[in-house]
Amino acid sequence: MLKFRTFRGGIHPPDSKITAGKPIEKAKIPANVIILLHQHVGAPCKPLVKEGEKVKAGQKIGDSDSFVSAPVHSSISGVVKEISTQQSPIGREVQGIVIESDVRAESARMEAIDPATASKREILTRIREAGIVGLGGAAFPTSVKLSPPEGKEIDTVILNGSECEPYITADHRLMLEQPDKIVKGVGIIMNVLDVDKGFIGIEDNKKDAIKRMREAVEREGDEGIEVFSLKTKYPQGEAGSLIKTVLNRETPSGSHSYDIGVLVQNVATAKAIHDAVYEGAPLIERVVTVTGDVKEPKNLLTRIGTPFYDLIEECGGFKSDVGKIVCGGSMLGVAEFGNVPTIKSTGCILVLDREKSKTPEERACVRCGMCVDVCPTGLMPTILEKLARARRFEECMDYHILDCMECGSCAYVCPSKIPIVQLIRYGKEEIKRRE
Amino acid sequence: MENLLVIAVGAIFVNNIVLSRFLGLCPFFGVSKKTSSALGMGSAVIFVMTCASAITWPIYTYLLLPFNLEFMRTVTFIVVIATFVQLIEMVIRKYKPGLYKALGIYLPLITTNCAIMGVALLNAEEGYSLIGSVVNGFSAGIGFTLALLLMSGIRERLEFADVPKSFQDLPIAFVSAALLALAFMAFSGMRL
Amino acid sequence: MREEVKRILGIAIPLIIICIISGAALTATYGLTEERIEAVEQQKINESLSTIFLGASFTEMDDYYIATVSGEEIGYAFIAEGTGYGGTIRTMVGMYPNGTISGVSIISQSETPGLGTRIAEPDFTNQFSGKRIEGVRLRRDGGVIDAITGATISSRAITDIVRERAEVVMNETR
Amino acid sequence: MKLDELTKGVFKQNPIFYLVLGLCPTLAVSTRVDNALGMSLGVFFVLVCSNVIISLFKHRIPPQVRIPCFIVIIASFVTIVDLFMHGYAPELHERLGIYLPLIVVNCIILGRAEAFASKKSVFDSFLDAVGMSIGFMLAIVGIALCRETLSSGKIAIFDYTIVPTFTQSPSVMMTLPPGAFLTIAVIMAMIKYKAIRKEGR
Amino acid sequence: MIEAVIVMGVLGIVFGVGLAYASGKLEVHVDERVERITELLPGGNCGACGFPACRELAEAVVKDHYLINNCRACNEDSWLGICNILGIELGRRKQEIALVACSCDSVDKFEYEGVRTCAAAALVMGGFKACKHACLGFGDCVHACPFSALERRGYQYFVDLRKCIGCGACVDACPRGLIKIVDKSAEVFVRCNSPDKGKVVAKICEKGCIGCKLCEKACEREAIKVENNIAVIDYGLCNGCGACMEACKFGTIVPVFHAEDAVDSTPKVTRTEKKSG
Amino acid sequence: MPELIVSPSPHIRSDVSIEKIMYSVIIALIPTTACGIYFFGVHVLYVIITCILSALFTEYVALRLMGRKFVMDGSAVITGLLLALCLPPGLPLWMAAIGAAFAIAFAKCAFGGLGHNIFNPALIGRAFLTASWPVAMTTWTKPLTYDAITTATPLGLWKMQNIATPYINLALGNVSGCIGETSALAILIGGVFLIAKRYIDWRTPVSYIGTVAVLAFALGQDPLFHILAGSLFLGAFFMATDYVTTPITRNGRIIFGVGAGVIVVVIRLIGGYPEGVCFSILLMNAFTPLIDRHVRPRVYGVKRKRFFVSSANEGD
Ligand SMILES: Cc1cc2nc3c(=O)[nH]c(=O)nc-3n(C[C@H](O)[C@H](O)[C@H](O)COP(=O)(O)O)c2cc1C
Ligand SMILES: Cc1cc2nc3c(=O)[nH]c(=O)nc-3n(C[C@H](O)[C@H](O)[C@H](O)COP(=O)(O)O)c2cc1C
Ligand SMILES: Cc1cc2nc3c(=O)[nH]c(=O)nc-3n(C[C@H](O)[C@H](O)[C@H](O)COP(=O)(O)O)c2cc1C
Ligand SMILES: Cc1cc2nc3c(=O)[nH]c(=O)nc-3n(C[C@H](O)[C@H](O)[C@H](O)CO)c2cc1C
Ligand code: SF4
Ligand code: SF4
Ligand code: SF4
Ligand code: SF4
Ligand code: FES
Repeated sequence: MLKFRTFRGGIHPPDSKITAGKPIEKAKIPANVIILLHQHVGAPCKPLVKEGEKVKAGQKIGDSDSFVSAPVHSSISGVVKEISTQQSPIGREVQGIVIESDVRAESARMEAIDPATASKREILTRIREAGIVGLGGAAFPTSVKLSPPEGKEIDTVILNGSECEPYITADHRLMLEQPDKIVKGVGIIMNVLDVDKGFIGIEDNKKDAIKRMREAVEREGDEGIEVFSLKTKYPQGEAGSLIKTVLNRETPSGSHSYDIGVLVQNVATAKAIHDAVYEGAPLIERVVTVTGDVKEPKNLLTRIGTPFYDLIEECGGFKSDVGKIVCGGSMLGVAEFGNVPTIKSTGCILVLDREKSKTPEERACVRCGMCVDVCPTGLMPTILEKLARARRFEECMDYHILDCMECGSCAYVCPSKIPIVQLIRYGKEEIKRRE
Repeated sequence: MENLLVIAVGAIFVNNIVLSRFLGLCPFFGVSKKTSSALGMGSAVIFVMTCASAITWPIYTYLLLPFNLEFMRTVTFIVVIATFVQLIEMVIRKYKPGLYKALGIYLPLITTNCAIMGVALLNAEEGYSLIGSVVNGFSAGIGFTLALLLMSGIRERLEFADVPKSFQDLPIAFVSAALLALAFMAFSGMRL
Repeated sequence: MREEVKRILGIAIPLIIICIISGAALTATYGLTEERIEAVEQQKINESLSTIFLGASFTEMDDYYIATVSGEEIGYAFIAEGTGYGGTIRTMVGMYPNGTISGVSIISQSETPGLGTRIAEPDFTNQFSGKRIEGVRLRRDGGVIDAITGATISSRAITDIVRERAEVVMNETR
Repeated sequence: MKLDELTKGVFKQNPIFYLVLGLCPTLAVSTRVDNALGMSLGVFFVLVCSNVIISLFKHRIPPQVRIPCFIVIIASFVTIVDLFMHGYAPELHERLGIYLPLIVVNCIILGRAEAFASKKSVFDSFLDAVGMSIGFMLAIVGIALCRETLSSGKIAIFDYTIVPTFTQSPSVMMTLPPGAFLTIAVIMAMIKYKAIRKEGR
Repeated sequence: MIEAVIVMGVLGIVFGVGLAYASGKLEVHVDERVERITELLPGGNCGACGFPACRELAEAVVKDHYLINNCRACNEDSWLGICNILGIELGRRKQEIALVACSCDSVDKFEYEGVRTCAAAALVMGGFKACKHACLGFGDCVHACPFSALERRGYQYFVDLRKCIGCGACVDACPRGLIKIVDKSAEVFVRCNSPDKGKVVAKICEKGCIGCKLCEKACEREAIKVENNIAVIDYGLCNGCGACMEACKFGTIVPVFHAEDAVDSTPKVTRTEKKSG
Repeated sequence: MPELIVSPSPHIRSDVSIEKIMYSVIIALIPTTACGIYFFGVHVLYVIITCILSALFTEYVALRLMGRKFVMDGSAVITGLLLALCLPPGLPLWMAAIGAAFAIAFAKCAFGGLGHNIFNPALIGRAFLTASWPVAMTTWTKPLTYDAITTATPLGLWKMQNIATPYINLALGNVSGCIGETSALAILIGGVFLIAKRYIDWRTPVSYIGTVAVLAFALGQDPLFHILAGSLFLGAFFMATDYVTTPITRNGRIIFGVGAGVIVVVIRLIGGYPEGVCFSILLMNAFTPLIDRHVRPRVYGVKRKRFFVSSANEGD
């Protein structure tokens, strides 16, 4: 019964998950890594090391005093070559620490702690010290997310394993290969929050993962955790849609999911929490799906800070004339123009050839209403697009432009190929700038 | 006793004052750029038309007809309407500034709106009773407002349209009116 | 108080004067044209009357005319009006005392030019002459009048107007 | 200078195409050229007389009763036209119907009274009125010419045929409201097109 | 005759007295100055004064005279006219113009595809120009100008100084903040806006300001200063001698053409050209 | 390092394009067109070709006058074809050509071309022809006779002479009427094809046809006859679903369908014409901007279910 519940709208792009059957491989240690000091939402870190200093893998090299922030760690052992301005994959210029590998695999770990005996404070501190941020894309510091503001009671935790984006399989592989760690991670989250209801939502195009996760939950024997099979539909993985599907609750416009007592975390985040607590391992590596028009698409366990081209090289290089390198999936990803390093939230590197990269010619809107039909938020994208183009921002507000999650469904379906999302984003920026 | 429903439907649709009687065209094109102002103008017209029908009827019936002064109806009607509108404008302006902002600013435009005068003359011509006249005036006002609202909706949408330069603004408004009138031919020949 | 009255009069008097002048001027004009207008109106009626009963003279009754030829009553003429396709149609109808239509002529109408206006053409109106009032219906409604193609509504309107009014006059003159 | 007062109404500030005033009679009676001419003559008479009278008395009329006074003056002239036309041109009078008394609210006339005659000298007002009426006449006759041509299948002014019947089945629509709107739209667009072309050069 | 006159007379009395009475009772004061000021205002409704339309400014001005300073668009005559209406005296008003501070010479760092407006392009990876301050060239400013004073020539954007009234609408439209409002007396202008280090600028742009301070040294009146890696002219001190222009090796400093035929002469930015006076 | 393309997300687009939709509609119209040619003979083919060519030519000229590029996206073909399908079979070719030219020039290009028009161009073309040459537009030929024997349409028979036509003839199309309106079955095939492809929303035809049926039934008429007779099917599946001229929201489309249905029944019962589909859609086209403005989907996380929303900055 619950299985058929879903959210409004949504689309079914071809899922292109060509790497779904490829086990996670450990990537080579790169010659250089660039650890950006600002990989998350919140305050940037200040470097804790100097140029020329030797660092170990896992050593904390950047931190901030701010509450909303997370430290960064060196992901390899080596020497700090320079601290300079770097291009980040999400399009900003930030400070970054370039570390040259010394091939010795010296690593620094923290002590493991037993969640059964440790206090919540301890665990939260550990999560922060391990530099864990949301790995589902938003990169919000997890320790902050796990400390809901005064007066907000969380009653349900939802683990987001939907991975609704085409191409990406990092979470899928993780759920297949390390389900126990994920389930243990959820356990920690639920403990910290004093919650006894947890869901793990997985789209039903990943039947094998659903099975594995169910088995793992059974092994763990936690009554409160339920694996929830979701209808395959983009953007099922978006927190609001997920909550709507699983709990039939809606996050009121302009507020956060904790306002309705729900916490959503990505499965990889849960696994990282497990590693930090049970093994004392800081967040210095993650699974990245390198896919698209590379010779040999792979799921790679990579060190954070590895330059994109190193990873593409490891997958055999470009298959044909490259057009776009996208950090993230085909729907939400950011197209890159240079050789940027991965950051904590980089789950996918998508290479598209020139032909696929061409933006189709834009036509006049024919008012087909397809964008309105698919918008999971219930907006009228075509109107927003036109208003934003005409710089009528006040009316944009009236049409709830700020509620747009930029999922891209509207731009995907538009037969006139109007760059709706870009225009909406422009409208939102302009409104924010004016405020 | 006339069938009031027939009068009403006839005045709103079949003989729509703007689209088939050709009255009140100046404000129809002048005040149809925004739906909000169309609504304001429309309400003002409904109000004035109803009142004008109510006021001109006794003057015609008890003043002009008995003294055989029908030929004076143009003068008397227009004087009555003009002063009435002016008085109303003053009253609203003084006592209901909010209403004035929404409605009153359209009142001066109404004096020169031939729809009002036209309805008064039509009432006299058709020989409606007092109630018939009032219903006719009110419905004609509704018909005017309907046409105005449709037009304003169209023109608001046209703000996004890529209208060729030489058709921008008024020419395209006239084309829209033409097509709207074509659509309103649906009601012609309707037997009520 | 005095001031106020003075102010009011100052404003009102010009309007009053203009009104009075206007009233006077208009009456004068009306006096000038009155006769002519009446003559014109009468002329219209006479014209249509005379097309119906050639050479007859008419006496006006309440709402119809009695046509007489050399003192002998030969029929009745009356105005019948009603709504057609585009507005009011006014017709002058002539009827013999036995209930046969002698002729129909259109005084005014506002039908669609080229379409409904063809009801005013003799081809159509001549059909009425010599028909009994019961038969004054469109053929498709069971009568003997052929409708104008593409103008059924106007055709039907005029037949209905004529018949209904004729029936009333018939009763009155009995 | 004075000439300007006269010509501006004809071209630069044409009441119909530029000021977009007085549309109702324009559209309603422009089905035939002779109707249009009749209407414009009526407008000419009323506009000239009332403009002159109003500018004569402009200083005597207190602002509070300005509009009623203007309107009584205008309405009187309209009634005079109405009565004379009824007596001497009964057919035209019938065809113009309700639009003849409606000259009184014709936006051009009160508009001119308000905007011009109540401020300027008698002579200027006279010129303005003449110019405006000629502009009105040109516009309405032009529109009527288009409509009558297309709806009768020949070009004829009164009974003088200029171009003989070129089609047996002319467009009925041109006599109907849509045809009227469309004619104005096309003429306006052509004027604008010309203006744009000129500017572009 | 009598009836008509009586009827009209009665109507006249009723309405005349009614209106007259009402006009006393119900009088609402309207300020005709508003109308007159509105007529004098430029009527561009450009919004630079902070009011949505010229009329609104006129209404505000009647209440607060000094708001007239807000209108950048009115010329000397109407300015004086408005002061007359208000019965106030204001000194000579400051006149300003807009100039575009970028020679748009930077190379592209990637091929941009998407909405072709500057504001939208600026949001995609910081703009497709290697210089992150460079003009994006889609002409948002051109569309924003209510007076059609901006135009594109080649890849560059120029202000037609005969049309520009310094309203600032374009300043708001440019996502790069490239358009500067300067005093109308300006004779020379630094056509670059990049605060990046000289090394960075030199690599990506041939006409950018590298902050070498040659101009600073050349200026006798100390009117030009390099601050934050970019030369800034103080037009209060500048007399338009052009020494800085001569000194700059990159042609970053350009003359400002006010001449009547400005359309054709503005863009010719050669180092030897100099304006007399 | 290769020079890369950077564009904002999403980086994939669905393969549905304007051309694809338009050509699908043309394909969906093939059964109806074939029926028309079969029933009324080869003159019909000339009418169709004339309309399409005239539409394309007018669009080309108009776009060139406007200084724009002519794109062969198929929309003008649809306009021409649909106009032809709702013309009487015996219409002179020159009238058909003028109708198509008028439709494209005034109902489409004057508004800025594809996507900007308010009224359905094909129906404006028809309404224009009806208003201009009412006689020619109400002269119907008998099916399968292939010469100009004139008769009345089923609705005309019903309205003027109270004669009902058998359902089976109405479904198959063996009756007189416009070229493409007679066979309900052929239209249904095309319509269902478009619904299945998700190119049109089922709500419009269902609410439109449903309203006519319910209202006819409520007023004591034969609902099945009213559904099958006339151009209701053609209008409901192909014209009331035209994207450009109908509401963009689903609720809006239902309102559109219901409104048009009511108008059809009113015109058929008391109006001056036997058929009201064309005018009903045109009238609702006029209401579409208002519907779009006030009928909006409920926004996720916005509590109040505001069916009618008024703009925040109204009233000034
Ligand atoms: C359109 C859209 C699609 C998303 N899809 C996914 C997804 O497939 N998987 C996922 O884990 N998070 C997805 N997210 C992010 C979630 O909304 C949410 O931020 C995340 O699951 C929170 O977990 P984290 O803090 O551990 O990253 C998506 C977000 C958006 C806006
Ligand atoms: C523009 C237009 C004008 C019309 N004018 C008239 C008219 O004046 N009189 C009339 O009877 N029918 C008129 N009709 C036609 C009717 O609406 C209707 O189609 C006709 O009466 C059907 O009758 P039939 O069976 O004779 O064709 C007109 C139609 C149109 C489109
Ligand atoms: C003629 C017709 C009528 C339909 N009626 C309904 C209906 O009443 N309710 C419904 O849920 N689906 C109905 N459907 C199924 C819809 O085509 C579609 O599958 C359904 O609306 C789901 O649409 P969505 O997933 O795009 O929201 C109907 C389909 C057709 C062809
Ligand atoms: C489903 C669908 C229905 C259409 N129906 C019509 C129609 O009824 N009339 C028409 O002129 N064009 C129609 N078109 C074509 C196109 O939308 C039309 O030319 C635009 O209105 C022109 O802007 C249709 C297109 C589609 C996709
Ligand atoms: S990008 Fe925004 S408007 Fe478009 S479908 Fe997603 S939420 Fe709706
Ligand atoms: S999907 Fe594209 S064409 Fe369709 S309504 Fe939305 S913006 Fe317009
Ligand atoms: S160039 Fe800028 S400042 Fe000058 S007039 Fe145009 S918008 Fe205003
Ligand atoms: S708005 Fe700015 S970036 Fe855009 S063209 Fe003008 S100066 Fe260049
Ligand atoms: S003439 Fe202007 S409203 Fe009629």
